[in-house]
Amino acid sequence: MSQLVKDPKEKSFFTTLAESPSTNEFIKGIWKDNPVFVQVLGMCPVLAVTNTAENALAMGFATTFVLVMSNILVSLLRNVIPKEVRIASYILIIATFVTITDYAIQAISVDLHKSLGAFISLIVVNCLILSRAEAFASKNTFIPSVLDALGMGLGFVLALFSLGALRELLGNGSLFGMSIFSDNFQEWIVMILPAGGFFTLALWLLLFNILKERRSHGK
Amino acid sequence: MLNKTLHISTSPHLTKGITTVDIMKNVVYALLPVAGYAVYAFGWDALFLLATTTLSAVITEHYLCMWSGKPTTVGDWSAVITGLLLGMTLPPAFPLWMAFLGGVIAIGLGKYVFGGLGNNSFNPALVGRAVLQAAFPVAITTWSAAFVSDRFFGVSSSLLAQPFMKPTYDAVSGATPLSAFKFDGVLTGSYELAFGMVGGSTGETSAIVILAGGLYLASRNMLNWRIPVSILSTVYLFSAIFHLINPETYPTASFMMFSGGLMLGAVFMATDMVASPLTPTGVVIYGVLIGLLIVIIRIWGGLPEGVMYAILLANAVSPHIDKITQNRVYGTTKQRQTA
Amino acid sequence: MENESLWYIFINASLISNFVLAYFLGICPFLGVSGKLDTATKMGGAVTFVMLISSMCAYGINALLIAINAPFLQLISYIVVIASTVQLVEMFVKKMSPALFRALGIFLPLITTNCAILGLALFQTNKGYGFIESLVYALGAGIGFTLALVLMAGIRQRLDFADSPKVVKGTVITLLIAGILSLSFMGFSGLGG
Amino acid sequence: MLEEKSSIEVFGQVKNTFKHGIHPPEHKDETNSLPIRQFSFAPVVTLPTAQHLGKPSKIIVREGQEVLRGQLLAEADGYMSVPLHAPVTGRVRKIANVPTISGKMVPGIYLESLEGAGQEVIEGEEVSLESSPEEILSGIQHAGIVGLGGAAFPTHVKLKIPDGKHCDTLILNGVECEPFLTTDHRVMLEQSEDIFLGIRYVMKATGAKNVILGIEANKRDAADFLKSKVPVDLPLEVRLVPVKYPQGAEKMLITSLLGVEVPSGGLPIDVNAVVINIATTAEIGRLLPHGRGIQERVITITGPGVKQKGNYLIPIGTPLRYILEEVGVEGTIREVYMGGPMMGVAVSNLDISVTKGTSGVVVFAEKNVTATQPEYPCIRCAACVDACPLSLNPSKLGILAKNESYDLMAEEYNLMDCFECGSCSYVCPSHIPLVQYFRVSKSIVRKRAAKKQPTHA
Repeated sequence: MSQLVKDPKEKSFFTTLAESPSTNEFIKGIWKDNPVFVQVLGMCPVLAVTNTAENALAMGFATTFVLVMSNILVSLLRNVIPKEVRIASYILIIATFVTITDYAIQAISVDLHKSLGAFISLIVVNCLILSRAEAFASKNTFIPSVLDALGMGLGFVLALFSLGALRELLGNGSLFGMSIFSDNFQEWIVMILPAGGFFTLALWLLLFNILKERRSHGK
Repeated sequence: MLNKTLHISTSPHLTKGITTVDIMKNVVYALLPVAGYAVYAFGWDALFLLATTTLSAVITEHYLCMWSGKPTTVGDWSAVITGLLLGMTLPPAFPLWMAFLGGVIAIGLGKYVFGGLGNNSFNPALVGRAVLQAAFPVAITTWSAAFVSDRFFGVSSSLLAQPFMKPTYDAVSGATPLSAFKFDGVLTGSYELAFGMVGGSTGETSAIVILAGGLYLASRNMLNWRIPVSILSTVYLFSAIFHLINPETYPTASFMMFSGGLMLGAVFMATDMVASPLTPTGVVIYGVLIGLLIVIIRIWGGLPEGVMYAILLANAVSPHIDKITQNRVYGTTKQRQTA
Repeated sequence: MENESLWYIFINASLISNFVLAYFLGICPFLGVSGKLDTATKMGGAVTFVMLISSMCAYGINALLIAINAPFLQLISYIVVIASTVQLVEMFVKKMSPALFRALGIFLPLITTNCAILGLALFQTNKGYGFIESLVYALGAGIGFTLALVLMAGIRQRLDFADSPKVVKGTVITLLIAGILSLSFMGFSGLGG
Repeated sequence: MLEEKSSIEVFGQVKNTFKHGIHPPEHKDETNSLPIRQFSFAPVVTLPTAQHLGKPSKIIVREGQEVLRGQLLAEADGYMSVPLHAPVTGRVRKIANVPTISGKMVPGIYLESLEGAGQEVIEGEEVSLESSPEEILSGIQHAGIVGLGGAAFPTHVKLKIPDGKHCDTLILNGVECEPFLTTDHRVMLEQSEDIFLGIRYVMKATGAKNVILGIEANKRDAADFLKSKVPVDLPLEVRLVPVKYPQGAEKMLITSLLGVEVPSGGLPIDVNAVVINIATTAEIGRLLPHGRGIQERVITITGPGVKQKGNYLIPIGTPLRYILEEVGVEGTIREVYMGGPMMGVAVSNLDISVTKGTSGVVVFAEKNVTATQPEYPCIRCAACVDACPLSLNPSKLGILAKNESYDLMAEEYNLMDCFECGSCSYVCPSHIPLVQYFRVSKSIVRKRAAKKQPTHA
């Protein structure tokens, strides 16, 4: 992964942005430490709700919301929470925000809530959120924690969207519910089935691996 | 002439003389009559379909080898088998572009990612077929009738559907004996089944031709006869028992034996050496497992046919079967149980 | 859904709607500990065990929450209960059977963040299962999880010695195999109905 | 055709066989009817001091010394060693390193035969049947006798019953399951008196009460002949066993004749049996009454590359080049094996001489050898699993060997039980050199074990 930064061309693109450390906190989650494609975290929602682009985005933003909020709270309370019960407290904080999100989504769109089902509640056990709380927010101040959460969340959204879009496009011939191809397009039903989730994620990871391979060869 | 440098090899200096390529070629020979009968029954449709899947499998194998910088393994003939078998599991009027895709998936997903010949955990043709089944459930269950009079005067329109487009079907389409039984309660006669006078996948229609191919391979020791024998006897036994208990609900044993993909699956698919267990006890357990799963899925499942799923599931179990059925090593007292 | 037979609940949880292969629950341990058969079996056992216990707890809590009319506390109390159950089970097993603890020890803490456990509690509540039904559902889910894990372990152990391409090694091939297994499990659809 | 024949035999005698095994073409018809003939003396014989398993013998002659046929050239160096006797009457030309089949040069003697010398064998001190078991064993050692079947294990060590064990059954190995070889067959037909006498010596030495001679069913004539000749007071039972490779392996023969298995890692004596090769028995009967040392042995010179195939009585130390010049070869020779084609070793150099363990020389000419087949991946056809006489899993072992998991092979897949019979490689359609893998793996495992445990001796 580090080759990406060392690569001279990439560097020129990143240099200006990466001047300040806080920009880096934000950027790393999107590409270098992408929670899904690089860290392979939070797989359940990645696979379960990415059968359409809309679900994927909704799930992504819901997760990002919980991620940002819990990071904020954890970074603010990091000196208050006793070390022994910190994990339990993090889980409580996360569970609270997930419950809020759950009710909020129900209020915004019942259909969406239905199609995401129990997976909204399952954000609680998304290892991404707990790992950011423990690994970053508990050791950093407010601003970097927010940036880190936003970056990771955005990276998560991007990953979910790239899966959801591909699966919906092939599996249903549409994007956000709008038909893209001609009426006669033959849907690949497998893509919106569970197996399609496994295959699509594998495909994206494979692409990442091939890219990595190419770059390390090119060096 | 005693001064020439001698050739050094390690013992044993004799080999039986049968090569892996010989085995693969002979499987192809055994499949050719099945393919021929399919063309006879379904006309040009079957010919184009089988040619497409075979070509697609071979091309995929070749390009994947090139892509990973290895010498091409097309020469071992295993891709031809995969292609032919895949074609035989598809309906005769299956759109060619889907069939081509199936060949790519069979070799790419079913074989290449596992490390090529000798490493595939599942039967590659069935992996291809399973993906196609899940992707295009309508196309793969739209059957055309066998021995249609104009089968040698052109091809079905669905066959030539444009890539990525839905096929349009000619008026005539036949149900398979299994789906006719499952959904309409109609029982097809044994004679029609044995000689493939029925609708169904391209290669599965005539049990006799398939059995002949199996016998040929078994006689040349290129096919483990224990597998088809244990599958078929399990299916026979259980369906006979159920038929005895309640002849109204459950079909006769011979109907179960000769309908659907059972013969093709038992003789040519389940016997894929790479994906089946090694030990003599292991293959029997494997066969019985497949037979049981077929009966369970056909009788109680939501699908009319379960051969493909049964074999794929048994493939997944076969490493474990191997593990618990290791031969007792000479001079040791207990069965070796490897962790 | 009162007319679901126990048999159907079991088949559905273990095979048709397998937690791993159809609901993607417990993917992290599925990817993580499916490399060796030995650990896979133990992990499966531990998960099944915890599922049974937390299913009982969840049933009780749900009844309580409905009684005091505070369903919004559902998620929070579930996660707290599961986390503490795992802790209790860990301590209990350590006391009662050191051998079992040695076998399951390192897996128990991991289970806290296993979404299959929370998923099970949520699903059984959503489906409105009674006590016995919940237990059968938990047993089926646990066995289904173990089955998926064990099948994957067998295949992956064979792959250790295979010449699979470098770019697919690791997570990619595991996901691909999971996909194929998921397709194979589709054969069970409609069973037990 | 051959397979059919043997399967009928198997059918008639279902019980007296071992599991699995293979049926390679026998190629014995070319030589099994040819009587043993004395081979001429080579002008120079080369005698390595390491012709047996164990410590090489110690040379006691000096360069230029004249020796008589049968005279001691080198004496045993310890218990796991046997002496070496002069195979011809002649003069020690040189004491120097000589080439051996393993490719190593070992200390040895170049012995020039004297033309016109009488070549009578000198006699030593008789070891009578009345001697004690220890005296017989020592007589066997002094005669320089080793297992003539191929392993060249010192016979007196093999016949020594360890303390706390006892021998019920003496098994004579007249199986000769290697294709092409017919020496034991001819010995059984021509040296029955030596064999019977040898049996008496060995019975005395081991204390065995029963003697079973196992003969493969393709040598029925030898079995019938010996049956008709057995002296009334000799408790010898001659039994036919099915034609199947590797029937001649000690463990397999015990299972076929006694119906028991030698425990993994154990020896025949663990099932109260001792196995000895039939030609070795004949040699004991021939040499001990005269106190002589071994100076020649019966060797089958055969293979499609040989003109005058046959069973010859050849002085130990005769160079292969001399032998092949005498019998004549067809065209250009390409491969020469010492021993049979299944377990024998390919020869790189015709200056190597035949030793006490050489049971046959098989020659293939250029035109008889098909091009080496490329290796394919293992397709798990299970042919090897069905062939392995020890019920090992060669397929799995081969995959593990390729991945260098040697410890796993030894601990969980019984690698060390493999005795390299070659059945798995013979049947493998993918031409995976399984036996070669196992040979290498075994030596690595042995080295690792030796490193772990500092030597006790």
